[in-house]
Amino acid sequence: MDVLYFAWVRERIGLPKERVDTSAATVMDLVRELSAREDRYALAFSDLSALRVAVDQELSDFDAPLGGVREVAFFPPMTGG
Amino acid sequence: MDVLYFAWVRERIGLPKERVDTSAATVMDLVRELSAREDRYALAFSDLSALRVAVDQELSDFDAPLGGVREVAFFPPMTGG
Amino acid sequence: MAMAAPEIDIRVQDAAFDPGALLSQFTPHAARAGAGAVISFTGLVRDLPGATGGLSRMVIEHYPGMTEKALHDIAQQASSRWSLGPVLILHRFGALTPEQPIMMVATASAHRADAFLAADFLMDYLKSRAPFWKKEFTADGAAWVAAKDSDEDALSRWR
Amino acid sequence: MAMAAPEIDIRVQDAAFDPGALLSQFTPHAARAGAGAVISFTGLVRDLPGATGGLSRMVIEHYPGMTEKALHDIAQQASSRWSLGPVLILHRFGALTPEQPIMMVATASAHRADAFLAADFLMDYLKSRAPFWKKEFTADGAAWVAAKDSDEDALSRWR
Repeated sequence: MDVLYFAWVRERIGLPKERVDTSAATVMDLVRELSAREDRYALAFSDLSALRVAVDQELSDFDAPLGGVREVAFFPPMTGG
Repeated sequence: MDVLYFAWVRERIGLPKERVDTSAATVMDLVRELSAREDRYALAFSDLSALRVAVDQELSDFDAPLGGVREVAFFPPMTGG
Repeated sequence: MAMAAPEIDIRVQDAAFDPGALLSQFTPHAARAGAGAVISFTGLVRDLPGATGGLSRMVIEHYPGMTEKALHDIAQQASSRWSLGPVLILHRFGALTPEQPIMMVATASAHRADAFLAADFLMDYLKSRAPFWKKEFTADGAAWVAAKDSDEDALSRWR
Repeated sequence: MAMAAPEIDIRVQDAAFDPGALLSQFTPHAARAGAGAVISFTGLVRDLPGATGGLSRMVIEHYPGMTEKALHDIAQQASSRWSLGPVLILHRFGALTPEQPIMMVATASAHRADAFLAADFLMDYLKSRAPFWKKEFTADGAAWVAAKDSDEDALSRWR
């Protein structure tokens, strides 16, 4: 699946988008898998209360299932308007 | 003093403005004086709850004093906006 | 934030106007005063689908002299209640046709709540406190628009 | 009144825009749909007087694809809650300078309350539900604008 990062999450992880082959069942499982990879991921995901997640371009939750999902995005709370 | 009429008050009385020489002490006294003149005045002033009054171009009340006043206007509730 | 002293622009005119053209002038002006939010409200003449042939025209009468003072006073009240940038009120008089703009208010503030509340306040006061009267003309005849009790009641929100 | 089916116009662009030019297009369109009231809200980039040399620029990042869907969804929600004519939402991304317009919403309705409430609702939802992130650049450095708890709290007004 495609994993996207925006704003300071993108800056901390150091890339806007990557292809991830995963069997993670939920967003939370994916977060644990990515955090285990490298410090920059662990740092970006260290405080989940400061993060939001979108699953297939819909705002979602960290316990959302990932079956059939093509795109997951992580970002801070939005500041448009 | 100048007495002005607007909207249907103007139409009922049949003129937009007239000069009135009066010793009326209050707006209410002026209304009684005008109503005694002719039916068209009596008709226009028959229901004071449907009228508003401005004294020297400020919204006012029927018991307002007229000493030193130059201009009194009678009209229905406003419908701008 | 400290906004520049509010500048009040009152226009009472019989000429038609384009609300967009006014907003194009107002917005940079508000921006220079430090505004982060600009609200415009435009009132339009609505047709009367119930009347034979619809509304042919609306004629707005006003009280020259008092009108400008009343609008200025309403704008001043808004500026003293909220932290505002410039304030614009334009109201037409004379003959209008359906779909034409009747009036417009524009407000600006650092944060959106002030400009929203001020625009709402200006509209409520303008409806019941500015000396305008609307008359509607249809094939069936002409009639003065009646004030609504709800217009007067709306003012109690602001006391 | 029966307003025409609402037409939703969503624009996400890096180009600068003139809110007045959009209002000039929107207003006759709203009038033809039977609207008596048109509201526009414009958000402007405010300077940062506390920062050395002020704000040099703001950069807005967004999530292409999701942004358009989120804005469309917010506009649909407004149209289903209130009796609206056309709805416009425009939001810029990319680099902006102080005093430039960031975004605009325009709403229209037969009577003013619906358009006012809908514009306020659109702004509240847009702030917390549309994927935009602002970064401010000054001589002291760059910083992502932090979301306010009050932005999230504002949504509870509409539940």
